[in-house]
Amino acid sequence: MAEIVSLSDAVRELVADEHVVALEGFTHLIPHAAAHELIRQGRRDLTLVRMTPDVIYDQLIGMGCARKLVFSWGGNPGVGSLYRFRDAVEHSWPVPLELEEHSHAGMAAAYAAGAANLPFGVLRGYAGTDLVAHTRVAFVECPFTGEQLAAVPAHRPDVGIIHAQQADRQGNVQLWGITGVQKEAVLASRHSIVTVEEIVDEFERRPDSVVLPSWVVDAVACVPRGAHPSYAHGYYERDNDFYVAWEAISRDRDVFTAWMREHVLEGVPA
Amino acid sequence: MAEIVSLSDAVRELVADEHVVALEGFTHLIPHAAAHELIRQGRRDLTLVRMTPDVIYDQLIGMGCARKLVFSWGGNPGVGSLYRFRDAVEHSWPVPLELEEHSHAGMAAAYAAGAANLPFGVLRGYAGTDLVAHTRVAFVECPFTGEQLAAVPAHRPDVGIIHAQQADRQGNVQLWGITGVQKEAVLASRHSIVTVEEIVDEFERRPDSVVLPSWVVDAVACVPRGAHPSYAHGYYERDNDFYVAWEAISRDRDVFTAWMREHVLEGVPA
Amino acid sequence: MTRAGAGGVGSTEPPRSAGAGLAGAGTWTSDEMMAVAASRRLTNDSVCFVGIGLPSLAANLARRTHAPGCVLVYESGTIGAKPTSLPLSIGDGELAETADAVVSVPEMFAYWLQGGRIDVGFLGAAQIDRHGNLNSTVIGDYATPKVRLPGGGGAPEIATSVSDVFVMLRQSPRAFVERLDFKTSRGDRVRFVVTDLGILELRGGELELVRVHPGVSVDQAREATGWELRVAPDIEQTEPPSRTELAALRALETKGRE
Amino acid sequence: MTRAGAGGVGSTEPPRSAGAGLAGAGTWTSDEMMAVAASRRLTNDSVCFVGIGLPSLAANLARRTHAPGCVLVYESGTIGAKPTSLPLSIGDGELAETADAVVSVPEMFAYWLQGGRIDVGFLGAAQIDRHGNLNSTVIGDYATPKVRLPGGGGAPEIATSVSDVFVMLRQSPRAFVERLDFKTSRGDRVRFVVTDLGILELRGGELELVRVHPGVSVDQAREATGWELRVAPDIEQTEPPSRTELAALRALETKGRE
Repeated sequence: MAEIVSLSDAVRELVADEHVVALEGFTHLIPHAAAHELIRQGRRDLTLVRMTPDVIYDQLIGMGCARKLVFSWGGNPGVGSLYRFRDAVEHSWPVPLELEEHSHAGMAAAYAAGAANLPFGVLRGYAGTDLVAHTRVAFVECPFTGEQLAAVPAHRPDVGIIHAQQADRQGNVQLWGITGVQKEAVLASRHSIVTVEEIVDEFERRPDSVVLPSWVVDAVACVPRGAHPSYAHGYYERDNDFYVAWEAISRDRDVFTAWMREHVLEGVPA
Repeated sequence: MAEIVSLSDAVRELVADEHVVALEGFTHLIPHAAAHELIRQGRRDLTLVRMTPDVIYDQLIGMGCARKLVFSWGGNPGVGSLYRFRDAVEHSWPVPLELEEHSHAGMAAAYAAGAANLPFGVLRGYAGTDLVAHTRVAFVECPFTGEQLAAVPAHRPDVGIIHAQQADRQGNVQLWGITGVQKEAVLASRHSIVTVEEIVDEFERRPDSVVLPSWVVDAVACVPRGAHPSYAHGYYERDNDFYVAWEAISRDRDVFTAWMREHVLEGVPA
Repeated sequence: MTRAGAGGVGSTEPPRSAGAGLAGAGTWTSDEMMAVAASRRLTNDSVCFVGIGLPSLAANLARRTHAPGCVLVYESGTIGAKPTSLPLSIGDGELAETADAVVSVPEMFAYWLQGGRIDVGFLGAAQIDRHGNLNSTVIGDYATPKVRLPGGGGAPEIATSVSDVFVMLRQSPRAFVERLDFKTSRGDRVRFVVTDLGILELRGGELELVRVHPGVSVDQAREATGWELRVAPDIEQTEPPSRTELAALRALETKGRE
Repeated sequence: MTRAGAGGVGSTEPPRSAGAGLAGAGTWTSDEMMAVAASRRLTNDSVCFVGIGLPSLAANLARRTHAPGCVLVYESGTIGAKPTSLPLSIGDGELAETADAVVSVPEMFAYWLQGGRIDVGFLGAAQIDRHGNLNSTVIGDYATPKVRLPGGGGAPEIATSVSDVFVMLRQSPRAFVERLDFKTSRGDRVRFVVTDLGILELRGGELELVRVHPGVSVDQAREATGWELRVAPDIEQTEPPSRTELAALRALETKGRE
């Protein structure tokens, strides 16, 4: 059963150095507040898993939290580069960053396999690309047709972290709008933390919503605007100006460091 | 794009003798009216696929439409045996019935693989059971862990047939309540027929509903009460008395034949 | 749909001796004793994969008595169903209406059952052997069966994916056999078997009689078993159904029949 | 997120010569010419996998002009989205609100993309070779890159799952290269490449210049290509954007910027 706790307690209790951590949210409901808490608590040597390591992972990587990144697309969507990600890969700053790079389809299959407690996911992919030589992928033969298909190792993070619109007082969680890979990220992980916009007495169920029952979640923390600068469908819009502004902040090590100090390290913990 | 047609036209155009046909609906929205149309049009040598070949397949089998059954549980739920199914297996009446028998998990994985255009589905199952010797299952090795997992050949029916609550005038389909394996059955099939309770101008979207866009459906036919004696959530309840009464009808070849003549063959086509 | 009820206890077997087997206790039926005995093994934390018939009765009884937090998952896709009456099938509308969420059947089997999220799974069968292996597929030869049974349904993977398998099955030499005609599911995770005569537990890989229900003798249980039945040295009598249990049970049954 | 716009044309490349490349035509930008040229290839029956930036502009333009039935699918899971303004990201709320249905990302890639249900997929890149293979991963060596690009995202499987790949990419010797630094996706299903200079089609396994945009010479296109560019014998000039196309395009762009 999920406990309703503070975000700092949840992170303190569940996330340790060297953990494999997946913070998911596909362009929507990105758990920025939780990432900031990881930074404030100074986690190190994390393996960070995420399909789209955008601004949220640029911050974690730039602050030296990560040893390895497992991902499929690392850019500032609609804007351009992630300079902290690039600096880590191109110049090992602040620390070297090992990459395990997949396609979106491969990442999605790996999460689905993890959620299904299978050791690998199968897809028709990767073949004929240079990714094959640089990532964890293997080919398996269909025992019925002989076709070769790609196999990716299942994602089984130590901790899965997502942001949702609502939890109820029992710790059941509901998210809606674009629900991405969040259900799989939680179900594939050994432990999970869900930050939510609000805690309500009872859900109004929505079309195409995802409900995660309390008994598959470890910790729920109420963090209004916890997805900012991304958006929470029905609560607030994407802060597009921030994404554009991030370009200049991220480009320079010192500007980045100063910005993080002011806005995250010395920010008020949730 | 789905065409909105009569059920008899849909069946005439899309279902041929010797086809592999899946009629799905897991205890709910079972496409009985469509099965009756298959019987009236005298289809023969079908390979019938269905997780739970309950009363609907008892009728098809007893009327000699099927050459083979691919299934995982063949009973009259909450009541007892399917006597026509048993008679076909035990005494080849009216024709012999070949079986390809799976577990529910295997059938579900086979449909999901079909929907995903993969040649096989993977699950941790079958091992240590006598099913292995009597069905189409193989074992594949995880290239990362060495674990042996079961592989089932994907279901790729010629025609998938389901019943849903609603279509709109463009042929988009919505079903809700227990949605079972219907999305997969339609997406795994080369062609699909959907019977619906009603055609509406615009959907009201429901929580946990499934929408099949018009461009993945071939034919939509409006057949109110098309799931009877099963139920259509929000429209009518399960006719439990019918399931109980079926026991006596199904038990005897002559009683069955007479019942089918009166209620199906001479029934009014939809 | 292979749990006791549909695949085994409830329906494919005719009701043998409801009440009569209790030798005059007379105030409850053997079905009720079985449901009560099974329900007691569920805890407030249990997440149960439930079939129709006795398992559903047992799990719903637990929710109404000592284990209100017990989570019911039906293989039709309903997670956290809270039916007010006994469902007629595992796909009843009320299960969907009262559930926390309804998921597709492929998701149910992949993410929830195989995902290892279910504590308890109930199974029934036509035959059981001393190791807890079950047959719900055929009596006789597979290709030329004497009786074609419904088949495994969810059983093969329930038996290997949940932590604890609870079997509910009326005890008779025809059902408790030396050798299965077909192995539909493995017995490794069977924790106990509730019968109309008592309770067996899997100890050291073999089923052992650990309880007899009120009014039942150990010899009766031995005679109803097709192999030489091990009897626990510390065998006890099952606590009879309490007034509370019977009242809750009958309220459920009555509502289900209405 | 790897389509032109995010991974290639729109953002990681600085806007090079919007309008200026048109040598005085001056009434539309080269981005607009690209969007118009791509939109014309979409039909009323097309089901398109759409990325942000120019592909989204092209697909939405088609829906507002000659192909109102064109179905937009975004990899974020929105099927049949009908945005009124240009989305800021592939996951904008309006896509979900106007979609026929929203599915999970794993379902999108398994059932819809790999399922073979998508006709047209747009891709961008940093580099393309004469066979239509694309690089959106690195410039330089993979382990010690000169420039680390965002990576493949959806591209590797889009390139092999849709019927027709439409590439949108500004033409320059830096982008149109003899040899890719990294092959992110295969070119087999590339149908054509829309650039700021013209249109190339894959014919007999090699890209061939089949159109030049108004005001562009074949030599300009040759000079902007890092290999010896094949030119179709029947090369024509692209029809300039019509008044209707430009009006629809600008209405979209304006709304997107509001």
